[in-house]
Amino acid sequence: MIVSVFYHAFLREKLGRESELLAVFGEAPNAGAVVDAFVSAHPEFARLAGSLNVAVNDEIAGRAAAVNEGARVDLLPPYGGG
Amino acid sequence: MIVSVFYHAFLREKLGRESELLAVFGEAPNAGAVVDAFVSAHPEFARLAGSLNVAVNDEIAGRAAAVNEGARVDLLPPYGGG
Amino acid sequence: MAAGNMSESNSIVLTRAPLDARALERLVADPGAGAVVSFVGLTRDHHLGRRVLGLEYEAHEILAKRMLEKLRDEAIQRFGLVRAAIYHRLGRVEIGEASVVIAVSSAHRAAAFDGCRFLIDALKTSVPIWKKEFYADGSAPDWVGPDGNPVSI
Amino acid sequence: MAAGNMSESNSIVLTRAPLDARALERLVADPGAGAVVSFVGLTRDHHLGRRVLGLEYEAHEILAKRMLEKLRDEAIQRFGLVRAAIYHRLGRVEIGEASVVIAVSSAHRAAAFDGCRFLIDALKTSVPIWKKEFYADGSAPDWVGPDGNPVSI
Repeated sequence: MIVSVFYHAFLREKLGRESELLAVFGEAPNAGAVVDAFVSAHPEFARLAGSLNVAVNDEIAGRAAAVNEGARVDLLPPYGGG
Repeated sequence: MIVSVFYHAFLREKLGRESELLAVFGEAPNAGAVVDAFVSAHPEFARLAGSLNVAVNDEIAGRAAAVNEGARVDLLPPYGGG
Repeated sequence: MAAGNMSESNSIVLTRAPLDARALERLVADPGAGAVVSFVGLTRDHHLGRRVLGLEYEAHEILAKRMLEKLRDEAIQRFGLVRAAIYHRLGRVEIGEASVVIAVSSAHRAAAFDGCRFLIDALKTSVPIWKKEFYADGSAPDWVGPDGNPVSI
Repeated sequence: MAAGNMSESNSIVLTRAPLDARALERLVADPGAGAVVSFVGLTRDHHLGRRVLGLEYEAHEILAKRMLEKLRDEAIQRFGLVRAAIYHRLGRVEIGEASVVIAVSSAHRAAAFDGCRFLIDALKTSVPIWKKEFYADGSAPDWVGPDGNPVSI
């Protein structure tokens, strides 16, 4: 299954891109599987993966949240507002 | 010994005066003795006496603080600022 | 921090003019301060079930100003504030107007919240300012104590 | 209290324009509110020993606005606030300018202090806004996390 993954702030700058398409495997892919696919594609972010928040179709989602074909997934690095 | 006693807010209104001279007895009169003299002169304030703050010569003073002849003593009813 | 540098005469004010919260926030701003917390006390249209028409504040002005300066210095020391300012109205105050404004600044936000709260709590219990409330029901005005109840004999 | 009546669209704003704390305080004022507490976060001229020249904020705007609305509603319910408003800057922010302003009103002061503090704490940990700091020493700018430390791989 293919999902559109969007990067923000620190992630966008380090990766040099705003988004990309990632292939996610498994029978019922969830947000955690998208993070795993991201780390497979960019192993240098393995340590940061645990502190990423994930939004699926513009809603904050836990790692167990379902992700459907064609979903928009945002990977959100640690926040710095305030 | 004679001291000038000044009344504020609730006290001033109830007494209908801003100040008066009160005679205070004892060898080493203190702020507590001024409150006692006030209650003797105005027994209707006996219940409120414990919640009055006292200032002697424009400084907040405990009941044990010395009061000298001619001192200015302010009797301060419960505060309502804020 | 710059504890104790706040003896500026304009940081503690008792005034009959309307209060400007923004002016206080500007007064406490500082390049080293990342947080400003302010408290505005507004006169309310009801109290203990009665409709309030307006209020009057009076103070032992010399003593109140000195106590507020002492509290400001204590708050700066105790919480490590950069600056603190306190303005309180005197005389007639209309409903919905600010009776008191307190603004404090600090490097980080926890100190600013704690310092501001300390100051309004301490102002209510230990500064000789008095409040008289006038009611819509025609009953006699009350002097209101720190617990919110009328002062009585 | 009037919990839940604050879906006014102007109470949560992400903007590239300078923030006006006083406007927020007016926005949350209400005849039933006796207390307004506001928090202003100001950009500081140094961080972890380095001189900071300026900052840039960015956000996942749709999500950030929705999270802030959710936090505002939660704070109103949980603390019994009358109103709450949150404005946050985006884009370039100069040193000494406000990056965030939060104002809340309530009948009594304890709720206003608690509610305002809850909102700034929650904003820092759970709203997708990011801060990039530019330094005077020529080192690369850092994205700063909720703990104040640079985000790194």
